[in-house]
Amino acid sequence: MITSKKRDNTSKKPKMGFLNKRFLFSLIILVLFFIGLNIYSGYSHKAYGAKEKNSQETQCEKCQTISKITPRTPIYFTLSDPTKNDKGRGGMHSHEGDYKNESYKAPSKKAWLVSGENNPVSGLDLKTFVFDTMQTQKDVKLDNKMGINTYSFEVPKNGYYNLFAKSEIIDNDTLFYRIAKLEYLNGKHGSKDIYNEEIKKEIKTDKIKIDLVRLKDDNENSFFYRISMGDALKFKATLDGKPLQNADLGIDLNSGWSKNIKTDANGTASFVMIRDYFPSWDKFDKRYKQEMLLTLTFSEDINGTIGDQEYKKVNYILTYPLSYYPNSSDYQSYSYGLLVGLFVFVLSGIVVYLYRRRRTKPFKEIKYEE
Amino acid sequence: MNTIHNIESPKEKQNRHKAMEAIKLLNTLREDFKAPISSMEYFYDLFERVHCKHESLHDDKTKIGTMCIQIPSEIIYALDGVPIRLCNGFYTDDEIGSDFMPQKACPLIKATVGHFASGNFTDKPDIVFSPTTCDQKTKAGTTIESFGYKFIDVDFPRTKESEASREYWRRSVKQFAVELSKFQGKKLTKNNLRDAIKKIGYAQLLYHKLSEFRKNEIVPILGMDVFLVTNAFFFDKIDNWIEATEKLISELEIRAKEKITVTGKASPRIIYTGSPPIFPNYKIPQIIEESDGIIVADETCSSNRMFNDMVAVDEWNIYDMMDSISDKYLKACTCPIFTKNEDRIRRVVQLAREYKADGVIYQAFAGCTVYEMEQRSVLEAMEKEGIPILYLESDYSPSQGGQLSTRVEAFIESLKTRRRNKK
Amino acid sequence: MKSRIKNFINNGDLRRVRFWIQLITFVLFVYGGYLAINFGSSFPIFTCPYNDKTAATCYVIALQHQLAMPTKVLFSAAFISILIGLVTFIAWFMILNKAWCGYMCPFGTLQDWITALRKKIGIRFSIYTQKQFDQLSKIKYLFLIIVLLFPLLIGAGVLSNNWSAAFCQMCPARVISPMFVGDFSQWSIDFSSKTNMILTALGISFAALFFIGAFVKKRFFCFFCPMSALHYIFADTSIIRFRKDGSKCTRCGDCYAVCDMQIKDIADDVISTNILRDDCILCLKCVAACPEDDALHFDILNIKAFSSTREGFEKRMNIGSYTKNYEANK
Amino acid sequence: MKYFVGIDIGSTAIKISIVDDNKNLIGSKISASGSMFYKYAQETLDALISELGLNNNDIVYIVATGYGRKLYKEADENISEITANAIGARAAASEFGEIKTIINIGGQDSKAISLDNEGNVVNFAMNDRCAAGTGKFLDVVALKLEMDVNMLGEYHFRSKGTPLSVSSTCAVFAESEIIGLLGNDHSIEDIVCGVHYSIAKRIVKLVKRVGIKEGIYFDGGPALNDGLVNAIENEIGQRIFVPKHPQITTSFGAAIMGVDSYNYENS
Repeated sequence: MITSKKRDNTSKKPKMGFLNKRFLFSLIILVLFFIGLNIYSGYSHKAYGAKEKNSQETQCEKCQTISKITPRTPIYFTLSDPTKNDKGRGGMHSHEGDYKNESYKAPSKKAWLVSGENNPVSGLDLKTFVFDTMQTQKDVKLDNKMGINTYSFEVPKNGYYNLFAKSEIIDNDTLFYRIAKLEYLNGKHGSKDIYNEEIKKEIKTDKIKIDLVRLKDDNENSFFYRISMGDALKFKATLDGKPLQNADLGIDLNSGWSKNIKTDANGTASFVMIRDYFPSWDKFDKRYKQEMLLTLTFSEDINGTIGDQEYKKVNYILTYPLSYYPNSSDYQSYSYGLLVGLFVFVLSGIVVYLYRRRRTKPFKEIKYEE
Repeated sequence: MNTIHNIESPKEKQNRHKAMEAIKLLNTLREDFKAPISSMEYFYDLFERVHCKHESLHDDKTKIGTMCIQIPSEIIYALDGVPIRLCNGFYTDDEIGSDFMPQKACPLIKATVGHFASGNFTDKPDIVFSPTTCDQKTKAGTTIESFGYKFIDVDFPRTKESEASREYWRRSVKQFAVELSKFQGKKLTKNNLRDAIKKIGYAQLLYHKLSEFRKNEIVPILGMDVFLVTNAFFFDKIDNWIEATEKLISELEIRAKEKITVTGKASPRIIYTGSPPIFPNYKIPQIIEESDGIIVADETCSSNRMFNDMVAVDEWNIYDMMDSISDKYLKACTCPIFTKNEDRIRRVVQLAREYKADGVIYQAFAGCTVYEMEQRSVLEAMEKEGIPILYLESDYSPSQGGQLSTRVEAFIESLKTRRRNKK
Repeated sequence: MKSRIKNFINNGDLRRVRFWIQLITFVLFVYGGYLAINFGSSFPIFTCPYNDKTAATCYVIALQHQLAMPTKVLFSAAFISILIGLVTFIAWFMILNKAWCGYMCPFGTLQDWITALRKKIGIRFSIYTQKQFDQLSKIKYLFLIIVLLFPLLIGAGVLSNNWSAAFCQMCPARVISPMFVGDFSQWSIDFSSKTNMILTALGISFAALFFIGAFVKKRFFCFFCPMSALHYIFADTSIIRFRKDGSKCTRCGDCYAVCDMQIKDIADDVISTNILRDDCILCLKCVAACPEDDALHFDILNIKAFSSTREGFEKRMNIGSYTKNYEANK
Repeated sequence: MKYFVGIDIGSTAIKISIVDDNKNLIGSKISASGSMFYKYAQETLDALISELGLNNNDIVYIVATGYGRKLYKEADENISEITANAIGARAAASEFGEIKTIINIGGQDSKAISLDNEGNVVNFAMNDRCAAGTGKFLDVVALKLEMDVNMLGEYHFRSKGTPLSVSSTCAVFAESEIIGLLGNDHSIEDIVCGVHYSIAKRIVKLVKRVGIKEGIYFDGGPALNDGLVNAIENEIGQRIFVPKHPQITTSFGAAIMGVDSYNYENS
């Protein structure tokens, strides 16, 4: 409609326009490339089968060390495969699990039973059961790979899962009532399931006589809760559902620190996590995961029989493994933050103020590049 | 010997001459056209009072003379002054002025200079601001200053598109405001500037309401009457002007309802553009409307360009208001003094489309080089749009009526036949 | 009847309508979490999840997490979920085009409120010169590159995990949004690694700079926001169009005067009909300030939803109401 | 006593004046010229002679001037009305001052004469092609306004509003324009005033062609109309001398010329 034929109108093409078109075009190409690659990798997988790890079974070296463990030594669950030796490196939340299982059934969690220095234990007759987020009992799938038992349980929903393994052995008329307990919190970062009081309820079960429950306080409000150094932890020991007074609770941290405390009148015991991670500041890894083990031991003189054997004394041992991380306040500094913020705030405020104050500049000179 | 009668002084003679020019046009407006509008009487009477009876309107306020509409009148009203636009349409002053100006100079500027030379003002400007727009008007500044007037130049850029000219004009408007407030001894505050913007905005609103009526088939008001109304805005008290225009609009509403028309049955609708028709030099508009054409819209700086674009302000603080005002005066202006002026062509084409015009009449004063130079590009554009256009060159002398009217009549008849063939 | 509705909308007081929309959307998005409102994680505005009561998750953080997967995972089945995220983002975006920034983004609303505060105090706003404008307007694409490229580098193992959500660590919204729910914890520098330290320090200084900038310059941050760059890439997919009829435009520059983002093309470009530029936040103040009928119009599916009218202009500039006090004080 | 006769045979009127030998005016007579102006001229002369109680042989020298000067055979000599007018004006306005510019509005023409210090005609401009700015124009206006021509002066000074200028310069169109003005009930006084000023403007333009010099003399029939005189004075901006009998200046000049030539012949 513009009549001047001679030259194009002054306002040039919108300057970001060319970028917009080319960027969109390249994005589409990228998407097609990915889909194509995806289909191709899917096809190659079906045609040639999943790439097997080197075919012959490698005998797991650590298995030989299964020693006959004495009924006294505490056994406990761990979520990392003891045969692999990568020390608890697991990321904040591992991705492999969620996307690996091709059959798309509910995701499940695997645990191993170990004792002492992370040595796998097998060959014990155990009764294992797991309570899901609604505290209903589910069964535990036991399978054996290279001689190592693995206990896996399904974790369909976010929430707390409590895995128990109970073994009762009578040795020279003392019943060793050993329980390995594991509380697993299934949660994905940023997921939006509702976290309410229901989840925090203590477990009421008659399956096990002795139990040690971690009491959850109110600042635990998301499925992504992690115990960190410096937190005050509170536990409640119960025997046959009733609070267990002055049972002694042993706390051993991998890093070597240990402590024993007694449960008080209504069976609760609490202690403050110590800080035991002091790398130089630039090697600090805020996701450094460490393990700790709580062992609740209590003995009482009750006699009873199991099967045909008699016992006069019961010796309860309950193990409860936990993992903990460095406390965020170790690597986050509020003061520095505010300091930097204030500094920038004041500095830019002054700069803007001066710039606006001296705006009566004469004509801006045009610079020539000599 | 006959009885002794006193002889008129040169001033009185000039006044009488101007009065005779003025009354002649006012009478033709009052008497020679169909259905005269009663509320136009205020404007006829105003012009008669000022130009024939030489009454002064603004004795209480300082009178700020402006040589062109590009001086922001919002700032003048804010500083409690009264803008008097000094463009002049009198042949009498043109003759006086031609002694000071080159023979081929633009008659409007000769008239203005003549007016200053005679110093015979009903409202004598206490100070004159002149934006550096037309060449001749800018150069005339020194001549006018030599007559002993306080004359201040306001720098006005000539390239509209460049960012530098936007900054340059904003800075010179602020400079103008500083000088004016120094002269007036008053401070430019947020409130008085805002009220001034709203007052001028309201006047513009009335103009737009007025021109709405000229869009419909039955045109209730003459083009010349609208020129008179807008010319009155040059010097009249703004409140009186607003009140009179409101009455005019309400009367036009009645006339529109009752389908009273000032035109003939099929009088062609004309867009008038080119050099500004200033009272009383309505020579060509008069010829057009006397030969059964009707001016439905115009693109001239004495009328449409002065009212068309309104100031929009985001935050009502002084800086934002000043920037919006200066942007509006620079960016919206379609004056031919700019290096590139496609805006004017787009405006004329848009007016032709909006007012359903049949043809365009492009009038340039002899000696007004910028309008004469743009004639070629406008004609070319109109041909492309298929809108018939007539180019006329004229000046203030009353004598060449015959030759012009025959050309205009021929053009208007050609429009009528085009319209008939199209039907 | 249709024209009466059109007139009612076109002549409406845009400033008040926009204020209420912004207020409602601000409350909805920042405090939606309390009512367990969740609009998913591909939201086209800065509803920052660091404020855990937010009703939606800003797509920038979701995108960075999704792209941060190991490359082989990324190229495998995982890509489908990234595509789903992108398609949801585009689906959201299509509804309002860039009006998300102008009306819905809580971070934008915050800046408008800071501007309103400045206006009440009576301090003048600052503007960029055209040269500064041209240079600064490229920064948002720089940020967009950070958003897209850095996660891929993490996935490829080039960068360590500390770089995860690199832009979010730098983003002022991360530091400021939680403040609305009383959580000032983000005002801290994460010394766990050099990268995190620098990124979070940058984040805090951007936040401080944000307050100064937003106080003097209208919509200061939106000029550098990668989300607006991301929007602009998909702007053509939207059902919303922002068009200008060059023939009606007199280039009076009113729209440029009121534009918060100082876009010159809105006033000077009389050729292209699609007048949406990358900085535009579609706040429609220009349409409200345009005196020419139908020169600028905001189209939904090619229907003129809101277009400039002279009558509307006069009402909004309350020149029309001048008659009221004119009658009163005559 | 010797008497000398100056006879000015104009297009509309015949003017005769008789002068004694020391050039002062004894008597004058005006009559319509009509088509047989030769016959009327003689009759008027005889009538004037009888009126003054003279007899024919006292008339020793007759000088004829005006359009019909060549056709009036009895004249001893004939001179152009320009020189006659110059001489007549200089003589008539001798006590007023030195006349250097003469404006003469005749019945159908208007002249402007410029003299040097000795009274010789230096420059001369005439408009005889068009009736505008002539006595005829005033007659037409008076006819349209249904009033007597010499009432115009009186109306001129009674005009209170702005004079309504008559734009068309041609008398025929002026007629229709005045009808238009009357139709819109404008006051007659304003119209008359307007007419005077349009004539004055034309005359001033004519005089400017010969150059306006000090001492302006205005004669011819319309000079009786002091409204017109005032209009011209305003336009020129100087006092104008109008003789008591403005119509007979040329014949008076011719008569004086007669005295000089008679003395010259007999000396």
